Amino acid sequence: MAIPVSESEVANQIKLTKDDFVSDQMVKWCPGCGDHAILSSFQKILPEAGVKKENVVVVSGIGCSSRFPYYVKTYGFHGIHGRAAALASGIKISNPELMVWMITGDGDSLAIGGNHFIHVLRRNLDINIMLFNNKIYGLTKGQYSPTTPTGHKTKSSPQGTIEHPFNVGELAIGAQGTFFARAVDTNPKMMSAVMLEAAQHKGTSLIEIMQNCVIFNDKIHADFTSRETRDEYQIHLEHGKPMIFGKNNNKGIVFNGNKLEVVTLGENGITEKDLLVHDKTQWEAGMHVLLANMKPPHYPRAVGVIRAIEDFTYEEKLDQMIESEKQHSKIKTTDDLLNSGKTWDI
Amino acid sequence: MAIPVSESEVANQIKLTKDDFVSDQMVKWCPGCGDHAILSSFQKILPEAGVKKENVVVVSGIGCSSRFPYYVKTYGFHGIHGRAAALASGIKISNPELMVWMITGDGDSLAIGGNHFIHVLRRNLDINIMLFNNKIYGLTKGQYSPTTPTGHKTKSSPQGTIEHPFNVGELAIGAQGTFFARAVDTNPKMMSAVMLEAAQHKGTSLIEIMQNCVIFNDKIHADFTSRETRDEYQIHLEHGKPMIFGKNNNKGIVFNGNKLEVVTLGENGITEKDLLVHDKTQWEAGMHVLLANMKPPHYPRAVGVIRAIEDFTYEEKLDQMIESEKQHSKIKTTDDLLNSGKTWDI
Amino acid sequence: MTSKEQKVVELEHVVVRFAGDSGDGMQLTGSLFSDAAAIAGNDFATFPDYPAEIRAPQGTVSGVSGFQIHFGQKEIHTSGDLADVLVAMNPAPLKKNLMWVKPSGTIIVDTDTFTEKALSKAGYDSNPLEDDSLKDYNLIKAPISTMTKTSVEDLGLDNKMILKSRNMFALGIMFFIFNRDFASADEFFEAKFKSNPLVVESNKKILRAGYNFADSVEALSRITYSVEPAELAKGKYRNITGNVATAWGFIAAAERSGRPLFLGSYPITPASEILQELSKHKSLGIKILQAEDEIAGIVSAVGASFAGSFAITTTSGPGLSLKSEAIGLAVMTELPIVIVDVQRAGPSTGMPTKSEQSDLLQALFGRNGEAPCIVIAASSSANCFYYAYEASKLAMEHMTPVILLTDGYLANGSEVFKIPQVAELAEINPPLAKPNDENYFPYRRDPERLNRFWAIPGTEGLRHRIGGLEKEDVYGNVSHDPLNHQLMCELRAEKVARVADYIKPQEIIGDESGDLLVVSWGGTYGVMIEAVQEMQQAGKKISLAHFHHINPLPKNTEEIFKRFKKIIVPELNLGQFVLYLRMQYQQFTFHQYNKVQGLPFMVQELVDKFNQLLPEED
Amino acid sequence: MTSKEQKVVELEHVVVRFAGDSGDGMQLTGSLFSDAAAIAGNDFATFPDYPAEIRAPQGTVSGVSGFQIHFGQKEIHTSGDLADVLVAMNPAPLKKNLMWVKPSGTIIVDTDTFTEKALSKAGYDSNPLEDDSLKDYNLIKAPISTMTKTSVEDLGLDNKMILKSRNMFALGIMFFIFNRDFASADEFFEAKFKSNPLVVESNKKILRAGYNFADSVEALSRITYSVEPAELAKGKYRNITGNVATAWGFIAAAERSGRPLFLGSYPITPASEILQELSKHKSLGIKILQAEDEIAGIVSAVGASFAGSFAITTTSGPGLSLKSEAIGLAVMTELPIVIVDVQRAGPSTGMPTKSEQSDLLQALFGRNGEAPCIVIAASSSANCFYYAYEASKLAMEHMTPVILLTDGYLANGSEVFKIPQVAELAEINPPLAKPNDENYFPYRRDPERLNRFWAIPGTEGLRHRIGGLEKEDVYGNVSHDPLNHQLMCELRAEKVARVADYIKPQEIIGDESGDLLVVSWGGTYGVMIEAVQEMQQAGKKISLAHFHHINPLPKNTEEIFKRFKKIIVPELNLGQFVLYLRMQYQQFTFHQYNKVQGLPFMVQELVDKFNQLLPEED
Ligand SMILES: Cc1ncc(C[n+]2csc(CCOP(=O)(O)OP(=O)(O)O)c2C)c(N)n1
Ligand SMILES: Cc1ncc(C[n+]2csc(CCOP(=O)(O)OP(=O)(O)O)c2C)c(N)n1
Ligand code: SF4
Ligand code: SF4
Ligand SMILES: [Mg+2]
Ligand SMILES: [Mg+2]
Repeated sequence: MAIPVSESEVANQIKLTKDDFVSDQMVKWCPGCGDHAILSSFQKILPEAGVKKENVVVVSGIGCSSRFPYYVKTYGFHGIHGRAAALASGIKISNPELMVWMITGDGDSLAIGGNHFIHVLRRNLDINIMLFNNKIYGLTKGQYSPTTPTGHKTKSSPQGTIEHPFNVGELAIGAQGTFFARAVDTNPKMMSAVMLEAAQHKGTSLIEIMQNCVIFNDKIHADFTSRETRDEYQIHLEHGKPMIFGKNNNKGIVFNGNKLEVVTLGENGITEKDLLVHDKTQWEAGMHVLLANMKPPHYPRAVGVIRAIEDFTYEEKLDQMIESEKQHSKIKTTDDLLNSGKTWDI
Repeated sequence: MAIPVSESEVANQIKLTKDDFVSDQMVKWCPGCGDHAILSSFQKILPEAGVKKENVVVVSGIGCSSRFPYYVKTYGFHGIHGRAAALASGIKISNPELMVWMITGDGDSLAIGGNHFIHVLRRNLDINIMLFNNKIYGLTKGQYSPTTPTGHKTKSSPQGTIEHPFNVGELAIGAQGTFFARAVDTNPKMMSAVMLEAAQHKGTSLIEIMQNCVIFNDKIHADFTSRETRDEYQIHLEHGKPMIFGKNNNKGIVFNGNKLEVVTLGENGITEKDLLVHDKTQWEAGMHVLLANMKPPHYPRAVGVIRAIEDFTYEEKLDQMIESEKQHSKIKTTDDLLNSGKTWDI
Repeated sequence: MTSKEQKVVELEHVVVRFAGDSGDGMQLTGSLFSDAAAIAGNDFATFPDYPAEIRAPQGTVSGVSGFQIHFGQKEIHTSGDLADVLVAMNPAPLKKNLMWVKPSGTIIVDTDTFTEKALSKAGYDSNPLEDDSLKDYNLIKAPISTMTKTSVEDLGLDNKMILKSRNMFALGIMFFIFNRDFASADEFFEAKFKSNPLVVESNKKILRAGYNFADSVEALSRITYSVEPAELAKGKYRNITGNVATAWGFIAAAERSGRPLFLGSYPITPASEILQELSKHKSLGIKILQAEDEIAGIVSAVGASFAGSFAITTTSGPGLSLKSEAIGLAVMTELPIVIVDVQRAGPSTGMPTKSEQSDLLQALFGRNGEAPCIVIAASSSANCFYYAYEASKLAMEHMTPVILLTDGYLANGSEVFKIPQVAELAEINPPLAKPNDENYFPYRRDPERLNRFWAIPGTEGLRHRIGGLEKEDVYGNVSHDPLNHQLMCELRAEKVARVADYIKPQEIIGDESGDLLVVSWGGTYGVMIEAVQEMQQAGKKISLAHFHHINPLPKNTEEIFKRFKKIIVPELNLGQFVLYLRMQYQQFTFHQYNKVQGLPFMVQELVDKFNQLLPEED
Repeated sequence: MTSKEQKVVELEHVVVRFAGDSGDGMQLTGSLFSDAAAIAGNDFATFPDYPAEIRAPQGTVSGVSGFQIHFGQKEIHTSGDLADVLVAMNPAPLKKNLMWVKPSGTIIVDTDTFTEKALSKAGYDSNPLEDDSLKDYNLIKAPISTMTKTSVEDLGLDNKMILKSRNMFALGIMFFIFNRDFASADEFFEAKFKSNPLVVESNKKILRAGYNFADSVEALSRITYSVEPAELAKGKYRNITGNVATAWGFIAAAERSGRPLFLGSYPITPASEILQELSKHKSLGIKILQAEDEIAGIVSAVGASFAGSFAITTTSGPGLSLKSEAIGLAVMTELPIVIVDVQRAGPSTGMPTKSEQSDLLQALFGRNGEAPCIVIAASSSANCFYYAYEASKLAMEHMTPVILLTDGYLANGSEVFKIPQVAELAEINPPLAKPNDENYFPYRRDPERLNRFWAIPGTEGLRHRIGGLEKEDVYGNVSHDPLNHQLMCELRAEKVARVADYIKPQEIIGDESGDLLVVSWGGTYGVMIEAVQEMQQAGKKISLAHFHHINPLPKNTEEIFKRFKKIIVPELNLGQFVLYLRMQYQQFTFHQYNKVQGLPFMVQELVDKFNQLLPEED
């Protein structure tokens, strides 16, 4: 989302602070819920997003995560379950000047909202989506979601689920997504960085935020986010940099012609040069899918911006088409239209 | 779909012919519509599918394509628009003995039905899906669909569409699809082969059939199906075989470490050994996505079975769970249930 | 134009039906005939009768495509009941349409097509041209195919192409019978085949050949008919279908309100043309999202409305079902949107190409919770323009969703439309909140209309948040307070009820009191008025109250009902408006007359039914 | 059990409310108190009052969690209006619940929690224990936290853990006041903390400490209360919530009908527990698809029904909206499914945790086309079992969708339930088609009920095709024939209307005639009967007709209405059943009384309202 603002406006923006984006509503998430940290990171980056405060719109569906708009002092719309993407699309198309953020959950966007989710990505509207993936339906108190791991026991799967979960990144890229990033609710710095990059991206930006639901799915991401695991099981992908990770920064990712592999620098003669260098701009999606799908125990999980490619957006094409029609069509007003074609007088 | 039938039943089956699957309803597609050939291929393979005729169910949504069930003499259900996958899921879960075929269109399954489509693939129910992709809404007389190429003019896009189309295979694989094949309505032999393989696959089999709508989108697939183009722009992928194509069988596909490339055998020292060998069973989806996405003018389009991997199905896990609960739970009847837990007498 | 002396009979109004295979070009023939009627100054209405299938097998009854036109020197309200003249290009159209021809009406057939094979495909056991089955009709046997070929032999065109113009030969016959001028058809040929003068010539020749043929046939040449110009108000006119009129009404409303038009829609028969029509006019700044489904269609409209567009969504019955939940969201967020339901025959997929009035109760009540909506209905193809405009005005000025009901008949039918000037349409003043207004609160209301104010993202000083949870009065924060909930439910209901103060009183056609009041709504207006006027002319004390405003009902409704001895409510459903009236006005006895056949009422059946309720004559 | 001589007062029925922070374990406390009531042979009903948020900030009014129990020696129909005793664990619960305490009722508070910080968080300006604001109540100030700690000092547990058992201290106080036995609570501790004997001991000790404390407090120890066993029929009993009862009703119906149970559902408050309950009982062969959305939920059920399962789908208002289109498909394909709508406060997302009766009109009319459905409503938590069963029977025997309405009160509330024997429930005989039946046609009907027959895929000789397009009578092929469409619309309507021949006549509670008839439906039964019986005892000529069958209405409805001078229809909505009655029975005047506050009616407000309609006493 790159919305040009005049210099004086930019100057104005600089004066904005987090407080300008804190609403007067009491935050009602459970104590310890990951949502709090996400909200705080978001409120912090807004002053830096290069946009007037009245030009920000925050939209959501229904879920714990979807209460988010109430807490951000911008224009906000708390929609109905699953329909945030459609709501956001209508807003963005109506007024492309607005910077639209869509807040959603794994239930809201991958269960009931799955169709709108894949279509907004395909249309590449310039909307920034933050999908809080806690792998559970929080608001309805703990049923499994489309991202819940197979076999997991929840309120609605007392004997464990029997479904294959979606990989959010893979689904999004399969739906023609141009931007996919992953962040963790416990790392505010990286969240902020990723949010800002999403804001800058022209087209639909999807951030999967691995969010902890302390009440109904506590520690579901612990295999790569806990103090014990995070160093060994998180890799921060940075564009143009080799894929290195590990407590001692001595592990790396290579591609063996068929699949990805974790290697140790120094072992078997492996050096940094053998490692994959991250290219978030590659059009062909294959590598991004492989990277997005990595997970413990065989791989680290990738965080950061995994994919960011340039492509036209729906609203810009539409506006261009309208402009060109305005120039070329003889019909400039409703009266022209009413009187166009075959008419006769009496 | 491998449904075991006893030997005497198999013997019975052998006696079935296409005519056993032709219903008494007049076929009402436009003359020249690709649907006719698909119907005929389907009616021909059913006697070979290894299943009793009363165990076949054909389900659809709404669209020209979705009228299909009326013409096949089996149990059939012509549903509502977009919901074929949900209908099929209910049928298959209820009775896994049934061989369920779902017939759908690019509108039915990728527009309104997109959510059910990605979820049935994710759940890997043993359903065989034939998606007739004519890149248009036929029944409603010619509006663009989610597979219509960008810029294409249709009734609802008089100035050309401004959307990025889905790649069916990529979307399906992104949604955890275990089987993806492509066939062309003008090649009955290959259609039949692919249908039979889909029938055998355990899990959701998706066949994208490139179907011509003579009325509203004629020749939309001509870039790789016409007499002039088909040899140079179709590659039939066969498991375990090198990827060779072309009128003179002298072209091939290689992977250059980054993306696929078309090469000519004999040029630059390229021999058959350099070519990719098709492995439909590879778990990691990257290569299958690349193959499914190939298209003219830079590549040929792949037809045949592109992906076919083994994984558990929803209905088999559910039945196992029920069996195990039946064995372990003390609650065997409703009376047991009513009297379970805390009760008292008066 | 007439080539020799002959009798010209003046007719008040005539119904003509053209019928052929899907490929026979009947829609074009009909429309050229309409153009000629327009030039002749007639009033008219038309209705196309497409087959349910895109291209059903040629030569079969299910593949027949028809076009009916009703034109006259009197005011025309419907496309007509039974046809005075049927043109049947093959056996199947004859088979299918015979029941729609008036007793002793004229039937023109292409005898060349009555081959044994064609007859059997059409389901005939014996040739109707040869057995006695058509003896009561004025049957004109014309070897149309042969003569078409002969007429352009000299041009050296290929046979297949020539035969495609058979319809122009038939049109020529009709031009002769009704004394029509070639000019408008010639103009069409010249424009359409600009690049191919030979085809222009061939069409002109064939048209004239038909004309001359008719002149030479005894049964035709002795009498022709004239239908004089209708007494229409001075002005500029055009022909318009209901769907186009609907689309244009919204365009006008957007212009008048100063709000950009947004459409979120998913195609569905018979509503798709509204989407298609609007998508042609991007030069007027219209923004469209052809959505992935009906839900995205309406929800994107709600989003667009929040963002300050005048937003609409268009659909038919099954789509309205899917939009139910989101209509509730618009009710709760009190945002203006218009939902168009072009009704078709249900339930479920039903008979999608047939028309019906059976979505009324769904429009009124099909939402969870207490979710009142304004519901209005258009009553003619042309007035779809005005009711689309009215729906837009009510939605924006009262800040609430409006459901506009039309139907397949109105949508596909066409009528003569007097072109209005946009500046003369009623003003539309959306209640926009002012930048930095310190008194702005999301749910503060106008004391009269009870609408809240529209604060559009991007406006300085009005940042606020809304949504589907219950709102605190004035402030709009989420509230679970019991008394607040009751208050808000009542306010939303009252806001809609007060719309009654802003709409025209119910009109009554005929005397203000009498023996029988016909109460109807929506697309049946034309046939109601024809039936009622016929009976009024016969001296019956019958009047018509045809409703456009359904929720709320006009304030004088009860007053009107009181003044009649009996009330009958005819509807193309099993009785929905009548149920609604019963709940509103328990004091009256409402008779009902219902038809659910995917067919319109016929004037005669209404007259018969109404007569049963009138006092016996003595 | 009492430790010294004291006065024991006998009470007919008592309402107790436990209230604390979300984390205070009030639901558990309440349920242990219920168990004790059960053991004591009382009838009772309970209602949990969860906060709208999962864990709203501790100490705030919006985070308060409550549990109310109404128990007695008379028949208990509701969880009670105002509480005789309130237990408030902190200031916020006191603040929130004071309005629900009877004038001069007893309030027990943990004084240790009334710190300045806690008071201000709860929104108190001054300490209510110290100012005079509670002077009209019987206020018991108990330092519960301190005493809880003291009571188990010797066990060496950590403080935080001990404080989690404060609720058991409070329970002990209540056990003393109502002379309850420790046995059921002890049993619970032993089962629950099997692996941790120390915790068992600590809980037991704390419970007894509370008991002993009460015994030592002057204000309490002089009088305790006894609520004698209710006169319940002999039998085995259990406590059951409405959602569990609903789930079990379907399980019973599946067993009795011989059709396997299939549920396709998407979670939604307050319906999710039905899904959760059914998913526990796979040992009974239940198949479940937790679907991706409500549409997939119902459509998979339609598919399962086609495949021969007894298929259901469960939801709340917004979900019912989404299911509208697919209900139409079930109507057209004439397949049995049951749709459960556990109503909550709308419109839109509304107040999801609050209850209401505002989906009735949607259930009746919320579908495109003429799409009649059977609609029935349960009226108590326990009878959800029987109405789920009845819905199943009607769906399967009449081959048509049935909508079952319950609501948040019934769903979450619990009641004493007399356990039936499945073999004694009415038979369910689904009309299965026989293999190779040559007379089978998909739309051939039973001449009495008009149901078609259920031919299940896999059955030899019955291959057939159905769908959402209009069906040809008998043969079931797609048909666009006008008269066939009318016939089929009428047959579908008639089939539903004839259900009236198969349901029980409407019951009337009280005299068969009188001054005032109260007409109610659904979840308000308990409070209606309490109000009406109270007035009957006061000699008023008032009776109650509480409806469970809504479409069709019982055949004797009109007959009953005739016999009363006035009729009033109280509902928790703006008046939906009353509109429906007006359309059905225009001859009667229906008064209405409506409340939409997300709260139940109170007995007293009903009595007051009803009295207004009764003749003045002289
Ligand atoms: C139409 C509709 N269906 C179902 C619901 C119930 N519902 C509300 S939120 C939710 C799931 C929330 O899950 P998620 O999106 O992952 O959000 P979380 O609470 O986990 O942040 C469900 C099923 C609803 N409100 N509306
Ligand atoms: C709820 C609903 N929305 C819309 C429609 C209208 N409709 C019927 S088929 C169709 C699209 C068909 O396209 P596709 O699935 O590609 O099938 P095709 O006709 O091309 O074979 C649409 C929009 C409908 N019948 N029901
Ligand atoms: S339930 Fe889970 S997701 Fe919801 S607010 Fe609580 S911790 Fe967060
Ligand atoms: S409209 Fe197109 S897809 Fe439909 S039947 Fe005709 S040719 Fe086939
Ligand atoms: Mg979640
Ligand atoms: Mg298509």
